[in-house]
Amino acid sequence: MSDTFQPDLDFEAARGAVETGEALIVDLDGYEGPLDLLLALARSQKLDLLQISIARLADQYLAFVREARRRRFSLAADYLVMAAWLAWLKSRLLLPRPRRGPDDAGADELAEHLAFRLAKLDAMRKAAESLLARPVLKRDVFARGDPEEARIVSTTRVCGDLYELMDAYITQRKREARRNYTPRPQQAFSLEAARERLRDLLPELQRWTPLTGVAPMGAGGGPTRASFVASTLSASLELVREGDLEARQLEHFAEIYLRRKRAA
Amino acid sequence: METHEEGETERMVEALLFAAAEPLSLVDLARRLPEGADVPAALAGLAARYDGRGVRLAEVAGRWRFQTAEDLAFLMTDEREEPRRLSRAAQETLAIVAYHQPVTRAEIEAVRGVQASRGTLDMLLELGFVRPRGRRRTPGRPVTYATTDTFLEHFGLASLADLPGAAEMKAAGLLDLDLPPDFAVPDPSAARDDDAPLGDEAAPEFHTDYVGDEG
Amino acid sequence: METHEEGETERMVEALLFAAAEPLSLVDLARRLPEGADVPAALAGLAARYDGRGVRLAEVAGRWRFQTAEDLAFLMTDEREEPRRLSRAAQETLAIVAYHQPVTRAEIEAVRGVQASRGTLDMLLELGFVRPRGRRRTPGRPVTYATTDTFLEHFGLASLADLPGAAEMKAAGLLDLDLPPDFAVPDPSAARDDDAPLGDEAAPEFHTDYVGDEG
Repeated sequence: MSDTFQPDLDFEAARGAVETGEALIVDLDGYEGPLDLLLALARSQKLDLLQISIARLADQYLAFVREARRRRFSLAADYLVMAAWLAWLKSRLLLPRPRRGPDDAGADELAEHLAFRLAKLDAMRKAAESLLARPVLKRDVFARGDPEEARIVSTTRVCGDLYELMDAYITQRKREARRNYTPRPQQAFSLEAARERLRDLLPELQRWTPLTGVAPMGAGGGPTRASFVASTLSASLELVREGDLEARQLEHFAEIYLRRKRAA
Repeated sequence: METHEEGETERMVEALLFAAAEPLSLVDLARRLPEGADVPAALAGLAARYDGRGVRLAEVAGRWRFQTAEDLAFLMTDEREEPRRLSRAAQETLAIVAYHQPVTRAEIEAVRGVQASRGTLDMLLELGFVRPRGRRRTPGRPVTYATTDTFLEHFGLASLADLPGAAEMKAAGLLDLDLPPDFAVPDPSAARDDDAPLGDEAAPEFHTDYVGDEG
Repeated sequence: METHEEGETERMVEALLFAAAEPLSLVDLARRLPEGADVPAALAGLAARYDGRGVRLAEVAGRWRFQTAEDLAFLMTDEREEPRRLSRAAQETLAIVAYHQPVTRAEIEAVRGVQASRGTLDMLLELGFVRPRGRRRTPGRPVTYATTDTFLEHFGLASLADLPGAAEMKAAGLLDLDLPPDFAVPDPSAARDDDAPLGDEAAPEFHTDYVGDEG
């Protein structure tokens, strides 16, 4: 539809509306967008929104926009887009009806749609009013102020709350994003040290001894226990290869046992 | 004449509802009562008994509670909580969600004709009146929103069918979300979903003799 | 025969006592009622009206309140099945499982920045929101967790694809601008399924790293 937009506003029409004595209060702060403004104008024209004259509504709107411009109010782009569209629509409404192509929506139809859309917004506005006019809990009606100690509560309520779930999730992700990592350099138990230590321990490994018992426990600042175990394992495998040690494991994930290889 | 059992069931329901901290469903009540108790009959009896009293029986969100009579609201100064004021945008958004649910953000914006400002929907979510409900099975799979039981309880509605004026609006076609395909009012907020027509595109029938809801 | 005024005063006293957070004295009631109201008469009327009902009017230390009839006290001891509200920790853990599934305990802890207490995940498992799903094909073969159908039902979701994503979080005002630009919320419905099924311990695939992740 964009090719049908007229770049210039139809100010003649606007002037006409002003001359017909439409009272205009130009206060854009009060309106939430062009549709809201149109609704206010339409309401001043007729109570039944489906009966309003769209051509006249277009005049009123254009006059409003023109007045706003004259007073150098800055108008948001969507007000101007609406103005251009209404000017175009009005010109189409006034023209003798051209032969319509199959894809060409008639101007009358568009005008009806606009009226319908205004009626829809109006309906929602009234719905909001009638909702707020209902007896509201803790404003108009009040539940028991002092329920029994042994709480009688509903058990059929769904307490899962997606919003809370989203909130819980995002709170953590934010925390995670803000967390400052100061990774401490990993201290590893070097293979050399492990070998040396294991060689020193060899005389004591007369019986099958669990690897976890052979590896240093690790405490305080030094290498982690995992590092001690891993390096001790690697060192023990090297000693096995060199023929000084035997290793055995009964099944996967089971404890590994080490024993000094007996002289042949 | 009611039987002894009926009278006893009514007393028990009365006691439970007085003691409850929140509205109770039929299932909640039945679970606490002797087997075979006719809970609906007891509720009907209580509703009649409390009719016109200072306290009355109300159905909200499919559950039952006693509440003070509306005409005595003026007495309740100590209990009244100043409700968080809803902005006009929030009120309208709430109404649109209530009457059109499930509804997407884009659809809310289409009815209001403006982009939803940040803070409008979140406030309703935070107040617990509105919840994300699912996703529309359309391109982009936008999230849909619906109202909660808290909403119904707050506004004293037994169910969504009791929304004021809903039947009339529906009959007038005012609750249809499907805009006709040739509907071309420029809509800045429509940029984001310009090629995702929702649902069926049958053009609504327009009658110029609609009875306006004010006339 | 009571007069209209007497009837009205009785209604007001009924409403006030019902909504009050604590028992009210004659003075309390008189202060909140229209001037000249006969409070003692209204209390006497109410006491008679509630005589034999499931609730009765009781005087406690010179103050008045409604309370459950003595013979129905047994109804009030029923405390089973309180809706369990999830603790914040459980809520957070559940959220991570939901968005990052399948996820290991270590990965949950990495996001939360704290050690997941054993109890939190156990509680979610017990509530049926979370289930063990498989084993990650990494050293140590840690168990991965995922959400259940119960979770979906409880939160009113048709499928995992209906979990609100980053766009909806943003719309709900939950995402700030100060998050890193590469911030993303995973789509659990698109998660790759390359975990080993649970209970295939018989087929060892690892020979080099069976020392496990002690420490």
